[in-house]
Amino acid sequence: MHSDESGKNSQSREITYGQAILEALHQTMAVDPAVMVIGEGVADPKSIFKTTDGLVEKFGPDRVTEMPLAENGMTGVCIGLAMSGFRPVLVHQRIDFALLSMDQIINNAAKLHYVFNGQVTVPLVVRMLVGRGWGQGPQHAQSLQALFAHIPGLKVVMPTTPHDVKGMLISAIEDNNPVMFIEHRWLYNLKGDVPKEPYRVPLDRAVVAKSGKDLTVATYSHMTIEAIAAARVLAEYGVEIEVIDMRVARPMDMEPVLTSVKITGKLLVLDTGWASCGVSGEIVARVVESAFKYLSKPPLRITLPDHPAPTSQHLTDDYYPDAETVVNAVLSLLDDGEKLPAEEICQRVRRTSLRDIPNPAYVGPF
Amino acid sequence: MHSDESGKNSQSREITYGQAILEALHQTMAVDPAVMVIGEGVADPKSIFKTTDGLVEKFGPDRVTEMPLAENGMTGVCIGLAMSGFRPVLVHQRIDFALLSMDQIINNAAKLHYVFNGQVTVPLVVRMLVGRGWGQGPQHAQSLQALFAHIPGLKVVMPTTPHDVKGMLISAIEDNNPVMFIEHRWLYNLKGDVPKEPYRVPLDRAVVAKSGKDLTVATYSHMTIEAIAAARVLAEYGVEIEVIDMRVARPMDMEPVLTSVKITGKLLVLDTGWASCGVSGEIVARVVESAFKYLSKPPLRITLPDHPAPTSQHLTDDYYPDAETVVNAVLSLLDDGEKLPAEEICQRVRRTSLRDIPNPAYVGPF
Amino acid sequence: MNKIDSTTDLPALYHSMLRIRRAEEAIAMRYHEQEMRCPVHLCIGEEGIAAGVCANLAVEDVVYGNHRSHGHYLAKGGSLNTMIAEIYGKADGCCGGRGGSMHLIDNSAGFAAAVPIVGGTVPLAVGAGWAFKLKQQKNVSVVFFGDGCFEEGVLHEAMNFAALKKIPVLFICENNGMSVYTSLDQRQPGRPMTGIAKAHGLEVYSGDGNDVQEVARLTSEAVAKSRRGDGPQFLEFRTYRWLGHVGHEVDDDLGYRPDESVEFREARCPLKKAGAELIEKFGWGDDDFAALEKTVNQEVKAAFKFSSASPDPKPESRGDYSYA
Amino acid sequence: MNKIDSTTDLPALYHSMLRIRRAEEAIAMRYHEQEMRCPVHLCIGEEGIAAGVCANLAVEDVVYGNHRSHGHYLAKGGSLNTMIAEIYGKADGCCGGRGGSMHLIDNSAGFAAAVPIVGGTVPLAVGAGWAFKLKQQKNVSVVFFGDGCFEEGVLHEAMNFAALKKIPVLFICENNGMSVYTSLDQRQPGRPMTGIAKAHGLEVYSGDGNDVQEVARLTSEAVAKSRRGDGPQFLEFRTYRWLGHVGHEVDDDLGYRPDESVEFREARCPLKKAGAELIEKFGWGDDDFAALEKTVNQEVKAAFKFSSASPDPKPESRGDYSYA
Ligand SMILES: Cc1ncc(C[n+]2csc(CCOP(=O)(O)OP(=O)(O)O)c2C)c(N)n1
Ligand SMILES: Cc1ncc(C[n+]2csc(CCOP(=O)(O)OP(=O)(O)O)c2C)c(N)n1
Ligand SMILES: [Mg+2]
Ligand SMILES: [Mg+2]
Repeated sequence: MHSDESGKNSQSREITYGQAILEALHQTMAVDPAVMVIGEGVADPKSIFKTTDGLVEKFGPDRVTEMPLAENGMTGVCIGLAMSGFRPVLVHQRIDFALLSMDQIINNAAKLHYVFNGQVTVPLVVRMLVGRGWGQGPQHAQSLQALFAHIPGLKVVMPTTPHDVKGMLISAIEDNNPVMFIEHRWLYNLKGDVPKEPYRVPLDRAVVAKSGKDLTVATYSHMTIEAIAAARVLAEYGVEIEVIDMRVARPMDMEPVLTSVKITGKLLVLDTGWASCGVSGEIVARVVESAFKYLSKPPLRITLPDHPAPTSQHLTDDYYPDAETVVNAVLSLLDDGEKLPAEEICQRVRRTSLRDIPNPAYVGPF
Repeated sequence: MHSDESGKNSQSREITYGQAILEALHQTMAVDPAVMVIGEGVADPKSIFKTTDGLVEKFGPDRVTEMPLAENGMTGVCIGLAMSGFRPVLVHQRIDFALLSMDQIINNAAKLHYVFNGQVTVPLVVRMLVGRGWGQGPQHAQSLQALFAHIPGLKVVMPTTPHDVKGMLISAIEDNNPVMFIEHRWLYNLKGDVPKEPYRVPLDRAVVAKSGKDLTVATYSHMTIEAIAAARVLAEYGVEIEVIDMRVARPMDMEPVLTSVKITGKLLVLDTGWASCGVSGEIVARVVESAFKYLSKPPLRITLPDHPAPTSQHLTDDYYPDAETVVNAVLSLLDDGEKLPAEEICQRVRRTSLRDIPNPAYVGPF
Repeated sequence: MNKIDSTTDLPALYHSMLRIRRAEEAIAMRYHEQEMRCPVHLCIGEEGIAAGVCANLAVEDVVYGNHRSHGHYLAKGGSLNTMIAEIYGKADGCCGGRGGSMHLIDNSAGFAAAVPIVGGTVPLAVGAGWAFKLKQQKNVSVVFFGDGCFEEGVLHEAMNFAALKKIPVLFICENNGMSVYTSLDQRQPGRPMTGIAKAHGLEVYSGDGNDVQEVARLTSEAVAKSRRGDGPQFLEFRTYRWLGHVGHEVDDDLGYRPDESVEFREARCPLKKAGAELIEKFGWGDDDFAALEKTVNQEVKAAFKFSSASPDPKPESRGDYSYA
Repeated sequence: MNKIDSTTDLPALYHSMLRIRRAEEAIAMRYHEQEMRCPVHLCIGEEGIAAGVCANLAVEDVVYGNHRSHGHYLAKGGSLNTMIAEIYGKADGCCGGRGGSMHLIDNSAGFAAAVPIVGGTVPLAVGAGWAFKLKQQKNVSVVFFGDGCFEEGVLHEAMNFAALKKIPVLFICENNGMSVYTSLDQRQPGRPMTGIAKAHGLEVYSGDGNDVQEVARLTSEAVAKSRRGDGPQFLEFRTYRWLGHVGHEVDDDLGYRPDESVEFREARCPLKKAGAELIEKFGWGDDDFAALEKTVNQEVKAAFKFSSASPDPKPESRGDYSYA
């Protein structure tokens, strides 16, 4: 349906991450009548933070469907639809709710194509939002990509930019596999250039978000934003870090990371989730397996601390890593990092607004 | 209730892994009336491969309870019991079934003590069996420890020996946290010395199963058996590998591994599960973070191939790694490994019985 | 054990409702300050259910809640001070700031747990009720949940098990016809939820949740049955949520439900209805209402004071209680 | 679309049952050889349900099964050759050897999927039925499951959604009173499952699963209603599993259920019952039975031959189809 190119020749303009999601859904649904959107709130006035806005008016309630609170059952229903020629997009306002549907996702969606020897496909997209800050607390602020990235048969994508989220959502919907599409809530208001026309971004490619020769940062989703903020300021102090936006947690594209590490010899991995058996450890392990001799220092991981997310802003204050955490980690890895004015650099990347919101415009509840 | 020591002074005799589980349950239930056993089949004539044999006759159906097929709800019921002074042991004949209860395990069991600021405890044990071979197939042969080991608030143990499974099950039942107790089906008939009296094995300690100076193998559960088989034969060729039985996937005890790697400089990690975001990558990452400069070679992981488990014995033949896989990996890591007679050594560890069963006595269905 | 007479104890029921109403109004009034930095799901308009149910419970009976549990917590006797402090994320909050509005606990009052995953506490309550039965305690366990929660499979599993083991548990369905902004008819076919509970073998009751006396009366019957060993009871109460799903504002402007006029609400106000009855049957006058308002307002004021006097939890303590 | 007359089409129903019986007997006979290296859950004694239900379905109607699905698969017209080859783990198996007995598919016959997680296919069938409705196809989707499966929450979720959207789906509950070795009364309170389905808004039927004509008649009615837009139908059929839960042996020795005498079984044998009717009403004689036996036995024999002629799947192909 869409041209294969990445939309380069199409006119583009600045829109937000959330608007880019909406545009991908509108355009995909307009072209392919098999595409459906199903979820709690997809047709309500808040329309999943406006990412499904106007869909029900345009495509009708058969294709844009509110659902009962029944995450496992409705995931199964969507798998049944997908086996019957539809391309459902199931939406969970928080990824935490998807824990109710692990059986259908892991036992069925991930395995049916395989076990039935290719005679069945499950073209299902599950959009899941990661919450953070402003009192989300332990059951509404998990970043559970690792659980899905462990499972063969699934694809797990976590786009960072408005450009990528549109292109990758279109790719995900067109993909014949179950795609876990993980959106970080703090990215929703992020603006960026997005081509008007439909286009695809591949689901198996990492990308260099900022190049540099001193240190390699492998990251994705919201942590890419923090990394870039750190990189900008560090550059003014002569430190050029290469920020690689992994974009996909399964299948993972290690090529740009390995290429970069071979030059920099230093690796820092940033994650939005926990460390233990997480995506960050997987990246470290793969780099070590393939580029061991190029590493001049042990790689470092920045992840959530190893406990549930507290609710109070006073307790979350340093629960979530940010640009400042990144700066400190980078300095600790550099050969002469201690010579740089750490506090001065941190000062410059430090958020002046409260740390439990991405920016002052962001007010609760949500 | 039990003496703290590891049962050293108690008379011991050879029993199987399965019998050791049964003994732990009998002894714990006899001492503490708060202990209950709940699950599909715990009171039936097959009694979870005889690991709950005689319990219902001795302790009655209130404490040894068959349950409806309702994994999520019954996990919640057990959490409610645990919050009310009981110590339930919930049993799933296959760990795959626990995917239905991820919500209760991850959103509730793992978090209630934390979020309620210590005012509540959830002393729950979930016994889960890992199937392998003999046609178990994709929905009955997963080894999903990584999903649980990712989650703070849970403990995840995977004992290898009859001795450890008894001591760790007693510790798990006495522990005030939710403990995911993962038993590999191929260990059930394994025999070993087990003290008659109750004793505890700590839930946070790895152990050196076989010492050696040439290479470090970090492993657990059934793969420890394969590693030891390989180690025995390798020793005859002058290769001394140190086999460390991790025993616990959360919290992970890295100390013995780091100590060993500092001597051997070489690390091989064996897993019963998949690689991506798994336990093996976590071990590699931690070793690299803490003992980078001691490593003379990139660490290696041996895991399941990255696809679901097929059913046919012809397809599983090399799906599951075994002692032969270990030998080959060890030889590839040794500095002069190519000088050793690989095929001859492999021949000696190669199983003569069919590879989809642990030993010829093991006949399906199960 | 407590046994309320819904006819004679109306003043106590009214007090319980008023306490919830004024506390939540105070929250709503200050919420825009963005200092209560967590989602709040207010139950203004729905107080009759919490008050009427909990009036029948002893301290030793346990209550489990959900995301919208200020009312359940307060009606069960939970400390207002520690609830407000919790919403402000303070060290003296009932969860030490770890939980916020959506996670509440007061063990001393028998309020066992509220958590926001829909359906999350339902089987916990069944487990707690089973514990009572196994220990041969004559207590009951109670769980509050919404019409949306009824759709979750775990409810079916919980009802089946409770009926199988004749567990003393009360399932209280607060049917406000809404799950967030999605109306009941978009989520369930036109048949009564009580029919399903009854088919599971539960005793069922259906009542006007805005009539606190009716709630108290039906619950009294159900509690008595459950205590004497008749097993699980299912009570559905129809009610109406005045404010938006989350937050402090009326959200009529979104246009997701038909009639949100002030009159429509007032006609369903559980306090108004009970107040009229107090005037008529109990001879209450302005003075009586004013005196109660004063008591309640003082408690509410004191709670906000308690909260602002409470220290912030120490950031370095955030890892405590990861494990027991 | 198919529409069977259970009175006149008894020979076809009998043939369908006999095919299942003889195929499973052949499996049972050779299972001890340990060459079918996967668990098999045989449905001997329960053939009436699969045969009676599927006789009412067109190829385009889809059937979903569970762990015990040889009968469902065969009755829907699934290839016996590829099923036997699958159980032997051969390349020509219906899953190329990836699935074994617990995973079956034959798209050409409209047998959509059997998988062994209890409840796993129930919502899939609802999704498939919804797809028919959305595409305005007049087909139905059918899912077979056991009494144990009824306890899973997903069933409740699936029934609610099917009733809400009036989805053309048949829920077929094969009630053999057992989940593995655990009897119904240890898992469910004493109330009919159909009561719950009915309370959900489904049309319900209950019948003797060992009477293939009754099964066919009730299903015919249900299919007709579902096809014409009346929505989901729930059919419970009582039946009896002759062999152990898994494997090829009678397991009377375990003593987990009361009467397993040969007479007890024979009295419930769906083939015996239908056979008597064939003699009485259709005038069948020994020759007719013998002729049918011959046809069926030839097919069964051929299937085992097909299987043993089929190559083993190539080990190096085991990673294929990880992704589409
Ligand atoms: C499992 C799960 N799914 C979705 C949500 C998001 N959510 C929070 S409250 C709510 C509405 C619940 O409706 P109901 O149970 O009727 O309670 P009410 O808000 O009306 O009191 C939803 C969908 C959630 N918290 N948990
Ligand atoms: C979710 C899940 N839990 C448990 C099992 C183990 N198991 C396999 S078949 C079965 C019994 C199912 O009973 P029922 O649904 O009545 O079917 P029947 O075997 O009687 O035909 C059980 C418990 C499973 N496969 N899946
Ligand atoms: Mg509601
Ligand atoms: Mg059964």
